[in-house]
This record gives sequence, C-alpha cells and structure tokens, in this order.
Amino acid sequence: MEFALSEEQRLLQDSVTRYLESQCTLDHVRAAVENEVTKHTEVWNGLSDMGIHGIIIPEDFGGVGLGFLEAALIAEALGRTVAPVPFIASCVMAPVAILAAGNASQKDIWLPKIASGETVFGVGVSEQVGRRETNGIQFSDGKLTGKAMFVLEGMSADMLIIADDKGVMHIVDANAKGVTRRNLKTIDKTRAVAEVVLENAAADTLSGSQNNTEALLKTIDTGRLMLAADTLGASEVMIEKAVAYAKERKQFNRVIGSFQAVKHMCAEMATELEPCRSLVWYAAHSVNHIPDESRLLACHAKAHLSEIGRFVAKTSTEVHGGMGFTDLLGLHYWFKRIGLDRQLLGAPELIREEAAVAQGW
Amino acid sequence: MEFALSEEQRLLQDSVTRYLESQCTLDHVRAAVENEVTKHTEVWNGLSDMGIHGIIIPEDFGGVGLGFLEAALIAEALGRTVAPVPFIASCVMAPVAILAAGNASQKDIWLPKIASGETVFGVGVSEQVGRRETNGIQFSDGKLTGKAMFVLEGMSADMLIIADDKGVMHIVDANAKGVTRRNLKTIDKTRAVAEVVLENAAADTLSGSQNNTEALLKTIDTGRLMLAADTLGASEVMIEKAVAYAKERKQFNRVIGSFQAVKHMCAEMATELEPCRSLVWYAAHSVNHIPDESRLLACHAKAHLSEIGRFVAKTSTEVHGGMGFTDLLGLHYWFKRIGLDRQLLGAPELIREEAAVAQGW
Amino acid sequence: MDLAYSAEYDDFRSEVQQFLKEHGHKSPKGRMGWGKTDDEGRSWQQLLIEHGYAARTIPKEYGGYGAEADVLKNHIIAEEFVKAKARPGHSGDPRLVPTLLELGTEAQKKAYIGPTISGEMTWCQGYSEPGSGSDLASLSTKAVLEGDEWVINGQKIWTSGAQYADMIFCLVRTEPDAPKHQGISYLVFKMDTPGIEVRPLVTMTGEAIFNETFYTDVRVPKDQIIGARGEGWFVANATLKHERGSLGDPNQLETRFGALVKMLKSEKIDGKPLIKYPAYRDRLLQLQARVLSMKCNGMRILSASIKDQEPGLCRWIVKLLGCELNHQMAALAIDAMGELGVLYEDSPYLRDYGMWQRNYMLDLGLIIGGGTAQIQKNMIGERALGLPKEPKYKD
Amino acid sequence: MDLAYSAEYDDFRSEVQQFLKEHGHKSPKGRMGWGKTDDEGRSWQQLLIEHGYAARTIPKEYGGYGAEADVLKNHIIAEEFVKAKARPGHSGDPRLVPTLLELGTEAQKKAYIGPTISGEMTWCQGYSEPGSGSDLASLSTKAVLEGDEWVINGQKIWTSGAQYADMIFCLVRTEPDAPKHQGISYLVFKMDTPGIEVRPLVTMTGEAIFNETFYTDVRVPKDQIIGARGEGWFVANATLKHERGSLGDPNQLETRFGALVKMLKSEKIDGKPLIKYPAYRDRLLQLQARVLSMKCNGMRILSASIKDQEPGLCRWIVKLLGCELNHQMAALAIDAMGELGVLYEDSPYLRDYGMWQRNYMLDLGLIIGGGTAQIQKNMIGERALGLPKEPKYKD
Repeated sequence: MEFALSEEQRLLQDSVTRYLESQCTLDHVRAAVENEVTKHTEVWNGLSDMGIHGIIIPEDFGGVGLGFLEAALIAEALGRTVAPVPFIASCVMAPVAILAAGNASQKDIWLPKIASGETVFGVGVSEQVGRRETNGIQFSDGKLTGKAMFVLEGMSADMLIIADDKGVMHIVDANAKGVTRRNLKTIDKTRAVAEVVLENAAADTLSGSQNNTEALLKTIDTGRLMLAADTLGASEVMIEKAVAYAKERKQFNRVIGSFQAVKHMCAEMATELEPCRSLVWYAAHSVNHIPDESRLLACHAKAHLSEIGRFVAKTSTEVHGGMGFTDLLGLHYWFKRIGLDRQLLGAPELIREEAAVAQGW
Repeated sequence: MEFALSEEQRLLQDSVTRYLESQCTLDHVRAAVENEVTKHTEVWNGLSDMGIHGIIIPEDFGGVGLGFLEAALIAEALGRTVAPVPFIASCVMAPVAILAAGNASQKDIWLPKIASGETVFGVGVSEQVGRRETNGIQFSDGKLTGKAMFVLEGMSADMLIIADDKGVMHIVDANAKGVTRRNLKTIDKTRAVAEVVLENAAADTLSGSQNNTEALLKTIDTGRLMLAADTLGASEVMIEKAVAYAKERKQFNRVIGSFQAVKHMCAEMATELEPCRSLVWYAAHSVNHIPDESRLLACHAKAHLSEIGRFVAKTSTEVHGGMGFTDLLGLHYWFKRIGLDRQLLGAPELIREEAAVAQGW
Repeated sequence: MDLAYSAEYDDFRSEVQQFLKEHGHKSPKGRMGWGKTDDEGRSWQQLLIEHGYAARTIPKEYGGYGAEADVLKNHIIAEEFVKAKARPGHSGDPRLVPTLLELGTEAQKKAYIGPTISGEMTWCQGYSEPGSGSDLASLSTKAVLEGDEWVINGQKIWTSGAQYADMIFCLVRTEPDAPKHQGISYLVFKMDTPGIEVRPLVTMTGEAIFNETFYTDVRVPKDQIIGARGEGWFVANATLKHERGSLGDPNQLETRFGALVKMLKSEKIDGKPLIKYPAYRDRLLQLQARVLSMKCNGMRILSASIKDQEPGLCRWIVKLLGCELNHQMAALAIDAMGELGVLYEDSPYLRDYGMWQRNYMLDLGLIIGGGTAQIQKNMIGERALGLPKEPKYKD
Repeated sequence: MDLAYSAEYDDFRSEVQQFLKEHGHKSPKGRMGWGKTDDEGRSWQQLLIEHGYAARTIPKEYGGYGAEADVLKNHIIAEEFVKAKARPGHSGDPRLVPTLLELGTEAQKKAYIGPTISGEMTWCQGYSEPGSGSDLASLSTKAVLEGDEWVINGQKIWTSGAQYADMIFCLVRTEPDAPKHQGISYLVFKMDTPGIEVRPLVTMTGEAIFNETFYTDVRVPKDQIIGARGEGWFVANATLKHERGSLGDPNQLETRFGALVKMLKSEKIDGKPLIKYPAYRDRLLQLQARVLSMKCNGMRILSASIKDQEPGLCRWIVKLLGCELNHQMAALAIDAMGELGVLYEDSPYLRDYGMWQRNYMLDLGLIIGGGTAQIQKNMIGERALGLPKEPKYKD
C-alpha cells in the first residue's frame, strides 16, 4: 500500500521540472507567445530529447510506455512553467485515441511519429462536450464536411483527430485539400485553439470508435485529466509566488505576509489546493489501474481543479496587489492558463452534469 | 424622492423595538420556550395593546391600516428579540388571505377579531410551495379531508387558513370536529409549526381564491417577506453581539476584535447584511406601491436573506468561539430562528426557481 | 418611502429631456470623460456647462454654471443622459477640482479650474508608487526646495492618462524627517516639464491603461503647492474618500446584469439557451438578488445625500461589494459560454467584444485598486463598527 | 503508487476478518470509546487487547499487547471493524496515554496505563478555561504547593465526560511569575477529590456533551505531576498535535456523503427525488469532489505515516477542510429537505434521527473547537508556508 510517487516518478518529474525551469523561462514564454509558436521551439525539442512526446506510447511504437500518472506529472510541470507546447493534444489525447480505436497500420504509422516528435497532432472533440454555434461535422464516403471549433493545437498541428457528429473519430491531414484552419485567439497565448473547416476532406477513420463511445470518452477524459494537472501546476506556482511576494513586500513597515489577512489568503490557497494534488494522482492512477472509477474521477478532477484554480488565480493576484494586475511580473500568464484550462473540454457545471450521469443520478 | 423610513415609521419601529427589548428579554424567551407558549404571553398581549395585531388591517375592520413596510419593520423587531409570537401567520398572512379572497361577511367577522387579539390564526399553505410526504388536502361538499404539514402557528391558533390541492383557501376552526393537530418540533422553539389532519372538517371557503391564484400567491409572498424581515432583524443582532464580544473578549492580551481575522469576519457580516435592509424595505414597499414587481422582490428578499442570514449566523457563532456554541449566552436562539426562517415557505433554491418562472426564464 | 419625484424635479427632468431631444445629436459618440479630450468633446462640454448639465455647482467665476448643490438634480441629469446615450458632462477630475475649490488660492482656482472643466487642460494623478500601495503615506518621491523651485526626484505608478495629460497633481515628500503623514506636500505641475518620463504600464488585460512615470530633477515653481507645505496628505485625503464612494455604481451593475441575461438567453448549447440550464440559472438568480439589493442600497445613499445626511455603512460597503459582484457576473458569463468564453481580442466568434473576459480581469484590478478588499474591510471594521485598530508594534 | 497490500498485510487482514467472524457477535452495540465504560464494553476491550486489536502498541508490562507500531495494521484493523460494525478497541485517552508513556514515571505508568486501557479507569481533560480558549497558555487555574499537596483553585470548561470520569489530567498554573508558557504544570487526580464541582454545559444542540468544572481548595498529592514542575505546557503539547490531526477522518466523510446521497434519492418534492433537482445535484457534485479529494489526501497521509515520514501540509489542512466539509454536507441536506429539514428532537416525520440539524451545529462546534479556523490558518501560514508571525506589539 503506497499512495505516493515512486522514486522513478519523482525523478521524472524533477528532471522535467528542472529542465523547464531553466529553459522555459518567463522570457522564453514571452518570446514564444509573441511569435505565436507552440511547436518546434527549443523547449518542445528538448522535451522530445527527454522522451516526453512518447510518454504514454508503448515501447513497441517507439514510446516509453509509462502511465497516465507519469503523463499527469509532466502536465503539472508544464503548467508550472506555462510552457507553450502542444503536449496535451499531441502526446496524450491523440495517442489515446489511436491506441484505443486505431487499427494496426494507423498505430504503426502515427505513434512512432508522435513519439519521435516528427508529427504534431491536434484534436477536435469539443462538439462532443456540447455544441455551441452551428458547428458539427458529417462523415460520408470517407470524407468529412463541416466545422469543428476549439480544436486543441489546431494551428500548430500537422495532423488532426476530428470527431464527427456521431462521435466517430478520424485522422485528417491538417494541410490536405479541403481543410481550412483559423486561429481562435483566447486569453491564454501559451496554447492555441483553432476553428477547422472541412469540405470533403479525406479522413482516415479510427474504426474502433465506430460502434461505441469508449475510445472517444477516454480521449476526452484523459484530456480533462491533463488539463486538471496543468491547472494544479499553474496553481502551485501562483501560490508559491504569492507566498514569496508576501514575505518580501513591505507595507506599513512590515512584510505583508505578517498581516493576518494576507497570511490567511495564502493559507486558504494552500489548504484548498493540497488535496487536489492527491485527487489528480488518484484520478491519473485510476486510468491504468482502476478503469471503472476513472470516468468519474476525470470529471471531478477537471471540475474541481477548475474551481480551486480560479480561486487561487484570483487570490494570488490579490496578494500581489497592483503588481499582480500588471504585466511586469508576468503573473497573468498563469492566471490565464488556469482560465483557459477551465473552459476547455467543458466548464465545471457541464462536467459535473456528466459526473451525475456517470453515476446514474 | 425618498428611499428611507418616514418619521412615523421610525417611531413605530423604535417604540416596538424598545418595548420588546425591555419585555421580550432572553429570560422571557427561555421561559416561553420551556412552556411552549406563543400566544397570550405578556409580550403578545403588550403588542396587542400597541395595535400591532391589526397593523395591516384597514381601520374599517378595527385595524390601523398601515402598509407592508410597517409590517416588515415589526417583523424585523420581532426577529431582533426572537420573540415567541404568532405575528407572521396571524397578523400578516391570514389578514392578507381574507382581505384578498374573503367575502364581506368573512372580513367583518374575522379581521376585527385578529386586530383585537381575540383570535389567532394559523396558516397552512406549504403544500403549495412543494409537496413533501404524502400530504395534501381535498375539498368537496364544503368539507376538507387530508393532511397539511408545516402549518404556521398551527398549535397556538384558534382558526386556520388551509389551502387545498387546487390552491383554494379555506377558513377552518382549529378546534372543530375532524381537526387533529400535532406539534412538529423544530430546532427553533420560538415559533411552532404543526401537522393538521382533517377528516371532513367544515370549511368556510375564501371564494376569491377559487378562480385564480393571486390571493394565495400574495399570502405566500407576504409571508416570505416577513420571514426575510425576521431574518434581517435576527442577523442584525447576531452581528451586534459578535462586534460587542469582539470588543470585550481578550486573548493573547488583546481584544480579539483587534485581530484582522476577527475584524474582517465582523466587517464581512456587516457588509453582506447592509444592502439586505434596503432590499427588504423596497420589497415591502412594493407590495403596496409597485405590485408588478412585488412577486419577484418577495422571492429574492426571502432567498437572499436566507443565504446572508446563514452566513451571519455561522460567522457570528465563530466570532463567539466556544461560548457561541453553548447555551450560556443564548446566541443559538438567533441562529435557530434564522435557520427556521430559511426553510419555511420554501428554501432558497426552490424560491429562486419561482423567481425564474416569474420572469419567464 | 416615496420613490416619486416632486413637481419641481419632474419639471427639471422634462427640461433635461427637452434639452437632449434638441441637442442630443451633437453628443460625441463614446464615453470619454474628464481625462482625455477632443474638439467635439470640448464644444459638447461647453454646451452642457451653459445649460447647467456639466460643472453645475462650480462657481461662475471659475467657469462653471454656478448652481446650488442638488444631489437629486445631478442624479436626474445622469439618468437622462444614460437613457439618451448622450455623453455625460463632467466637472473636471473629481479628485482635483473639489480640492482646488476647497484649498486652492484664488490665483490657483483662477488658473486651473476654468480650463480644466472646459477640457482645455487635462490632468493625471501622481499618488501611488511602486513601494507605496496600500500604505500610500509611505511614498518616497522627494521634492526639495531650491530657491524658488521644488526639485522633484522619484517614481510614480498607476498614472492613468499621463501620456496625454497637460498637468499632474502629485504627492511628494518634502519633510523627510517628519512622521510619514506629516511630511507630504501636494504639488501641481505641467507634464512637459523637463525630467519627466512616461512609460506605458501594460496590465493583464493586455492594454496600457496606466503608466509608470519617472521624475529626474523636475523643477516646479514654488507656488504650485496646494495647501500648506507638509499637509499634502490631508489635502489629498478629503478627495480620496470621494473616489472610494464612487466605484461600484448601481446603474452600472444593472446594465451589466441586463447584458448578462441577454447573453444567457441568446447563447445556446446543443440548441438550448443557457438560461434554461438550472445550474447557470441558479447562479444568475443569486446575482440578481445582489444586484437588486445594491440598487436599493444605492437609492438609500442617494436619499441620504439629498438630505445631506452621512449615509454611513451603506456607503462604506459599495466598493467592496460592487467590484466583487461585477467580477462574479463576468465569471458566470465566462463559465456559461464555455469555450466561447475564452475568446479574446479580435478572435472570430468573439461575443460582446470580449467584454466578459476583459471585465473579469479589470474588475479584479478594481478589487485591488483604490484600497484593496483587505483595506476596505479594515476600514469597515474600524470606522463603521468601531473595532479597535491593531496595536502598535515594536519596531 | 500501489494501492494493493503486500501478502503480509493481506494475511493480517484475513486474521482480523476471521477474528471478527468468530467473536464479532460479542461486540457491544453503539460506538462507546475510551471515555465511558460499561461491563460489556470492558470484556470486549479485554478480548481485543488479547488479540492485539486494542492497546496494540502499549507494552505488555502496562497491560497492552506489546506489538511493534505498524500504521498499516492499525488502519486495517480500523477498516475491518467499521465494515463489521464492531465496536473498535481503544488505547485509552489518546492525549493522556502517549503522554504517560513518554513522560510518566515508572510508578505513574504502572498505576494508570493498565486500568486506563482496560476501561476500569476513565479520564476527562482539564485544559480550557472560560478566559483561555485560543490562547490556552493564558490559563489561570492555580495550584499552590502546600507541604506534600497541590492545592488547586479555579475553573475549567469543555470538560467532556467529567460527570462519569474517575480521573482528570489537568493543566494548572504553578509558577505565577514565570512567562505564561513556563508557569504551567500537568497534574492528574481523582474526580471524587473533595472540592470539585461538575456542572453540565448545554450546547446549541440542546445536549450537555460538555461540562464546566469548578475547583475549590482541591488537594492533590505532590507526586501526581507528569513531567517537571513548570513544564506542563510542553508535556501537554506533544499530544495536542496528535488530536488536531485526528479530526476530519476521511472515512467518516465518505460515510456521511453516502448518507447524503441516500437521503437525496429517497426524499421527494411533488414526487420527484431531490437528486433530480439540478440545483441540489450540482451542490452535491461539488461536495463529492471535495470528499474524494479528502479521501485521496487521507491515503497520502496514511502512506507517509507508514514510511514514518512527516506528511506535512496534507496533514495540516485536515481539520480545517474536514470540519467545513461536514458542515456543508449537513447544510445541503437541510436545504434540500426544505421544511422537513428543520424538524428536530423527537418530532414526527423526523428524518435520519435529526442527524443533519444536529451535525450542522456540532460541526460548527468542531470548526471552533480544538483550534478555531483562524488559529488553523495562522498555523498553516506560519508553520507550513513559513510566513512570519505578527510582530510583537507594545503593551
């Protein structure tokens, strides 16, 4: 009985965190954001060298074959450094979809390319969470037509996984004929979402998703889990920054952290976030080891981290006073990262409704 | 343009408050509660002498003919002193029902008796808010049969107003054949609710409630408004007591109110409650003067005061520390008063749904 | 309780309506205030002053309309201008002009008030410093008297409008050895004085609404001090109070609530309007109760002001509750919009010009600015409830 | 991350299950702990000690089972006893017995531990005083040494079980001139000593769970002090920490959450189960996420304890979050039950024995007791996050 990270897991997370803290600095983030770059940055390539791209891809396909807990630890580290990389879509959701619903040849072709960093995948499944606007994709005769919105990493991707109106997933070449992409600007410039308009675009169907929604749901759930882990990491840093600021900033001849009001704001943030870490670990662990519970846990991890993340983002900004509201410290990159995580793949109320359905409530 | 109490209104409230503070002491409340008395106490009789029983009853029927704002001011004063009297049911809801739906003879008979204090009315309309249990009342052939729960002041009443399954209201003699009453014990012993079982009990129908629900809704809405005002008064006192305690109680060689944490708890209570006063005034004023808005305002006043009242009740108890949790200071009478107010005639979520319906949302 | 207006005020309202009917078309578009200025804006402002709808209570000799103070008439003017979507008039910077009127010399009043209310002379405020936020009185920008000039060195922050203001009113430390509240003076000077550098300060919304301003050997004539030397804190403070009361305007809350309802009715998930989702609707209703109670609270403040009474607690709480409520309305809008809720700037599919995300951040800035929530609670606890201050500490 | 148990522990679990299968029927009903005692309870406790399911790590010479400390085995025992609905064994008052073991003299250990764990000798705690709550160290109950006896005068509050306890362990001020933390001693004495008066203390729930106790010239033999004179604060504190960690048990949270779900499924409005009302359901789901995260947090604490690691922040937060979460579950239950939710005592139609209202109040008591929420936040801020204490102030 051990509810803790193994030595290997700790080492993995430490080395990725150390790497990101040294390479994915705020300056790097600012520069990447300015150039709207999220792939082929040095950081993305460096992560590739560390084997991160293939973290959940089996060794047979050129990956390192680790579990979702390891993937969550990476996502947390990326959230900590607001890293502008397409990890969640390309290294988690796309491999999950292909592994769960792809045929042998699809696996053989794409998984090694993802693991090696040769190919970046974007993922468009938002319509399966709740359709906004007049979007929706029809599939017939091996072609896709329609509009997918909020395609994760849609702009930077070479290939796309797109779910159609029936929930069947397909692989689409992002640069093929009949595929038009448009950047949707959000508050968070460290990750990109896109609108993808398809007009008779050639589609390579993931046939395992044709007769049941298991693969689709697993793709969404693991995406949610990674977003939760990302929020966990970003929130940790917002608390650390608030505590550090509270120890250093003086007003009324005292460091502000000695004022009970500020101290309690910090204590409340830390208190709310701490059990979230355990929840994310457990939810990630369950994908591999307790699959019966994993749907409910992914929903709860995403929704709960969204709520706590919002509280932390707001409170940390308040602790920083006016400085938190400016661009000077760059604190808003974390604020907005948490803000985007919250909305992607379902905002909390919608996800909780799914959790209710999952329990037959 | 004046959004304030008039001189007369202030005098009325002051005199009632002063009277209650001197007569309806905590000792009086404790004694009344022990004896399960809510009518014919000295306080109830004293209020009668002041004309409070007939506050909204027109002068033609022996009342003083004031408005609902005046009634709300009384309710607030009663909430301040957790007064164990059947004001809301007997002096507001019953007269509203009779005035709105009674015929000339019903008005002639009952309104003067209410105003003079000769008769106390209980009111059973809970099933119209949402039916719990297998209660419900059928009317046929001039007789009522069935079970009404949570009849306000049902035990102390001489007469009852009972709404049947169709929302038609009837006057029933509480001591008549076929009427069985049973006390439902609640957390709050300063007001009583009862179960009333009817078996072919003779009913005197308020015929104005036969063809539309206006009178019934007005009865419920004004009841809610009074409960909101009651919570306002009780919450005020809980804040005052917390502030007084925070100024007096010392820990760590300082009065606890000088600690920012305690100071902010007090400030938050006062801040949350202050706009509630204006809301209650406006909602009460609207019953007489802006009837189009009064339904929505009554719903909001009841639901919002319930939420703020709960926050105040909890926070004030926390400021009092262990003492707040004991019976020694009697603080819990206010806590429980607010707790009962919250649940009667619809807890917040249900009422907010009514507010949504009232706006066509 | 009488929410009707007396005949005098009904007549006054008709007058305002009549004016707007006749002249409303001359109003420039957009809500530009006393801070920025343009030709069109200045002639509109001039017209309003002539009719008593701007600078209403400023004495005639300083370029105002010279009417008696009448809170209700001000309120009626404001209401009717909002209804007609006409740009409201102003009385100059609301922290500066009342200060000048109260404490300026006759020469200062003459020199500054007229041009300020006409819009010829615009101002920015130099109070906060990077090291002095909540503890404003600890400010360290120095002014030393050399001959007939103050020589100013230091840095200010949150200087909104500094890039186009003609003038600044500024707090500086002139008596370095005095207790902190007693060593400050209130100076006014031109923004084109040599030695002033203005750097835009980008905020989390991505815009440079504010600036940092740097002062290096800035020389200002000795007589450009308002009030006595060393009394700048008290000069500034009378008007700071004013600013605090003015945030969290209930009309603005209602307007935003209306926009929120509209959005929740028009946006849909799988074809069903958001307002039909009970989890969103229940949050909406909770906010509605708060908006209504703030509206009523606002009427109560107005009513007290008419009678020249101190409104007390009901004014103290406005900033704390109002900013938070605005923030929560934006939060609900974002949540309900789901992924559409994160769109920003000039994104396709952007809703309501991106105002919900922008406000969500701006409101957080307002919760912090002009007295953080924590400072507000201290004030409410100490001044309104009479709780004791923290004891003095050993240094 | 390995939530399975090794073979050793699986075997141990089977043993416990086997024991409960054989002997479980002998368990007295109801969950009576170390505080109260009865014949049936004592023989059950004796049986448990013999098998190592109670007083497990207490050395044999003091009447315990004498096993090595093993957090996981303790956990397995606890889990299986809950599952079998058997009354759990105890190791005596958890604040007293570890203290005696660590700091008691050999004679004290011999005299008290055995009878305490067997249930022959029951205890109450005399720490808090009316004037000393959060600031416990300011306690003023005095003990003066007169010859061979301590003479005690003063008053204690929150003395649970005082009416049936045989003994009390009590903090008293013995060095009135020393700094407050250094003037306290830890005494143990019989509750039937002359001069002790016990008055039931009724709480808001209507029950007298606690007492006030009054001490007038109570004479206690000199050697009934645990640890050195003047060091009582430190003697007591080692074990206070223990108590704080133990509140907010995650199993208990899950149990209560289960009861909440069950109630929301069975209760109806107009025939529709409450759980089908989205506004209640959404609150329920928010609570479920919190319960799950506390469950996971609890596993993490357990796991750290097994490896004898300090769990850190994840232990510090348990009381603060656990009590509040319990309170919120009760609040939702009450709200959803509507008018049924206010019923209490022995009212007709009472649901779940009135536990929701009772818990709503009791949990508030727990939020306050054993370190208020404010004190908890101070500790988390200062000890876990390293934020500075408030500076010393001038008296």
